[in-house]
Amino acid sequence: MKEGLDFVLAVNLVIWSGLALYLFILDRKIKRLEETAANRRQ
Amino acid sequence: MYSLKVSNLCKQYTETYLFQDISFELHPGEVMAISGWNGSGKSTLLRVIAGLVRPTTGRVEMFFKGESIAREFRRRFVGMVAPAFSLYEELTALENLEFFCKVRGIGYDRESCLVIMEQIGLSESAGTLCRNYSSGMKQRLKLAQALLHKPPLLLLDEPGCNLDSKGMEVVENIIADQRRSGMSIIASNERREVDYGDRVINLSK
Amino acid sequence: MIAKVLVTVWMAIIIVAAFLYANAAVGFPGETSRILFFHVPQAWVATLSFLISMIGSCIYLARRNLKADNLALSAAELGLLFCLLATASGSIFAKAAWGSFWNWDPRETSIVILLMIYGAYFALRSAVGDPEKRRIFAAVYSILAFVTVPFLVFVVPRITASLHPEDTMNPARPGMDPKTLKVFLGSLLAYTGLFIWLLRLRLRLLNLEGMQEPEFGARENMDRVGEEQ
Amino acid sequence: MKGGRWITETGSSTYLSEAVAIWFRDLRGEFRTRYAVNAILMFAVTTLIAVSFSIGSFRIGEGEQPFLYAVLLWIILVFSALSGLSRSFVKEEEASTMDVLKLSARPQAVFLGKLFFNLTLLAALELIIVPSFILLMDYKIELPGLFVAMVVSGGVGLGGGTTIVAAMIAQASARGALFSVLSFPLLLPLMITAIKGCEKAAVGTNNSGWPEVRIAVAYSVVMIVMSLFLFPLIWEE
Repeated sequence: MKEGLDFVLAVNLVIWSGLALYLFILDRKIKRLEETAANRRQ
Repeated sequence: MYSLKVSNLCKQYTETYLFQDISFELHPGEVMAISGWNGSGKSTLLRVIAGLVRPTTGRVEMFFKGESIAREFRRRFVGMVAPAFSLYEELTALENLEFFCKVRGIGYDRESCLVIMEQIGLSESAGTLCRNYSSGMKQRLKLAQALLHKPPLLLLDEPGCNLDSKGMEVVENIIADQRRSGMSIIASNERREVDYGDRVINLSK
Repeated sequence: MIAKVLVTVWMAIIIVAAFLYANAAVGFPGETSRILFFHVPQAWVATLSFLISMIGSCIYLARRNLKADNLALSAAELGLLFCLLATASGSIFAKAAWGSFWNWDPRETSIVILLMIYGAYFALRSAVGDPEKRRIFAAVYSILAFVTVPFLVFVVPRITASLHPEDTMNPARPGMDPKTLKVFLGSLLAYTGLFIWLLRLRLRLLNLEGMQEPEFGARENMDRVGEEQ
Repeated sequence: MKGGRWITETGSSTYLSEAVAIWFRDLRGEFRTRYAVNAILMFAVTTLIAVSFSIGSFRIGEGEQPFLYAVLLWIILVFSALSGLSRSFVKEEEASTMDVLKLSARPQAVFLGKLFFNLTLLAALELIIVPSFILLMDYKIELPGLFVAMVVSGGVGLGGGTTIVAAMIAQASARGALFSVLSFPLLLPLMITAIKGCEKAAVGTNNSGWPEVRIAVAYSVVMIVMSLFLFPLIWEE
């Protein structure tokens, strides 16, 4: 394995896990909003 | 033979209803008046009936011998005058009428156009550019444009605006003529124009 | 939920495999060929969203269904995002492999045109005040833009020869390393999964916005007389 | 007339005759106000003078002339067209004559009428700009037939691709800038083809069948047919 490649790999993984975490949080937030909207309708 | 059927018309802008649940039927010989305060939706209602604005809900149907008229032919069914309309300023009055005859597909006939010009009292200035017309003359020409194809349904939005007393007589004659065989709807706040109607819809709540 | 976790894990596996499992292709400076696993799927998603946006537009025009317009809009937004990502990653590779960030290679030209179309699409949406007209115009424009794409395919490659690697990097042709091919296909899958995830998030958000403005919803009994299509 | 079946009868009136009525009305109005012609021609002439003045016919080497001159010519043509082709629709909106037109004309007839008018404007533009460009820049053309066919088919494509966009932007805000922004991506394939075709005409490359002209014609046909389908959607309501 060439030098430096593991560094790029680590950076990529960190970016992806950050992004995925953000998406999961966003998902939760939207779900909560949807619930309040559904409650308001009833 | 002709009829107009409006059912459950609603128009909504953002949160507020402009008008709600308007339903009526109209038959030849009938004149209907629509009154209401400024902003109550008189003009919009006429535009919806003419097919210029899509209603939020509800439908507008036009019938000829019991058959619904396709959208393509509505342009022959409806003649409309409104303050927001304009005719082509860089054409003369007669050229304007010629254009609308041709574009409506009813064939241009100079004689009958001159007869209409006579009827609205503009025969001396038929060759003048519309740019040089006064606002009252423009209003008369708009009336002529709406009558060109002898529409079964005449929609008049404030027909008397900018008109002098002679012009009001012209409007009166037009409505009387239309009553003989066609339908008309007048939207106005002028006592005198509203009184032309056999029925009145009041849009102000 | 399971699908989302799967996408997360799968993407991580692909990232690791892209650097550790696959071999660097011959004929490229250093390890630059590994861009394949990220750049090409990004471009693929950009194209896919263009297609989805056009389909959403067609459905909207036929049915006047608000959800279809939401689909067209959110696909266009994601398309723009992935277009920018693909342009950026491609540019970095171009600098390393061909010596300059931008070369007006045919695919670079096409992606610029795609970017311009997306830009125009959003400019149009923001310029039309009436919400219903906005949706109709945007849908019409999106269809018109889509119609011009085949002409681009015809026309653009003729101007300049492509710098893009064809044989060793095109999975449709023989000559691709089997390991590379596996990771590449996996990456396409991962990116498509990510795209669907993002798309659904955006759609749900647009739905929520629509609930606050009830006039967007009630359109079932429109006047349809004489609108034979 | 009243009382007959005339309402649902087409009679002798066709889309074409109605479109021609709209075309002639626009021409008549244009002759009296020079609303669009001024914008387009002044833009084109100014650009042509600027190009000719700053480049002249000697700056560009003999070998590069065919390609670079084709590029310059089409940049002048496309951007002049973009400066004025939206006028016919914008004017209807500005003078608030659009509603009456919507009430009295069929949408396809309106589209065709406006298309004919735009094509007339483009013909005038090309008739003035192309010969002056050739004279000013000393543009040597080996295959005049191909060159003329390319200019004509390119012009038709310009009109076919932009007329429906003009109808859209007339009903939007920020009209002037928006027209170019929306039209340019749609016109790019046509422009690239036209440049290539004119370059070949200047060099004298023997290419049987004129593929560039064919592409431009196909482009025009596709855009016009699509517009005829889509135009009623943006015109009504």
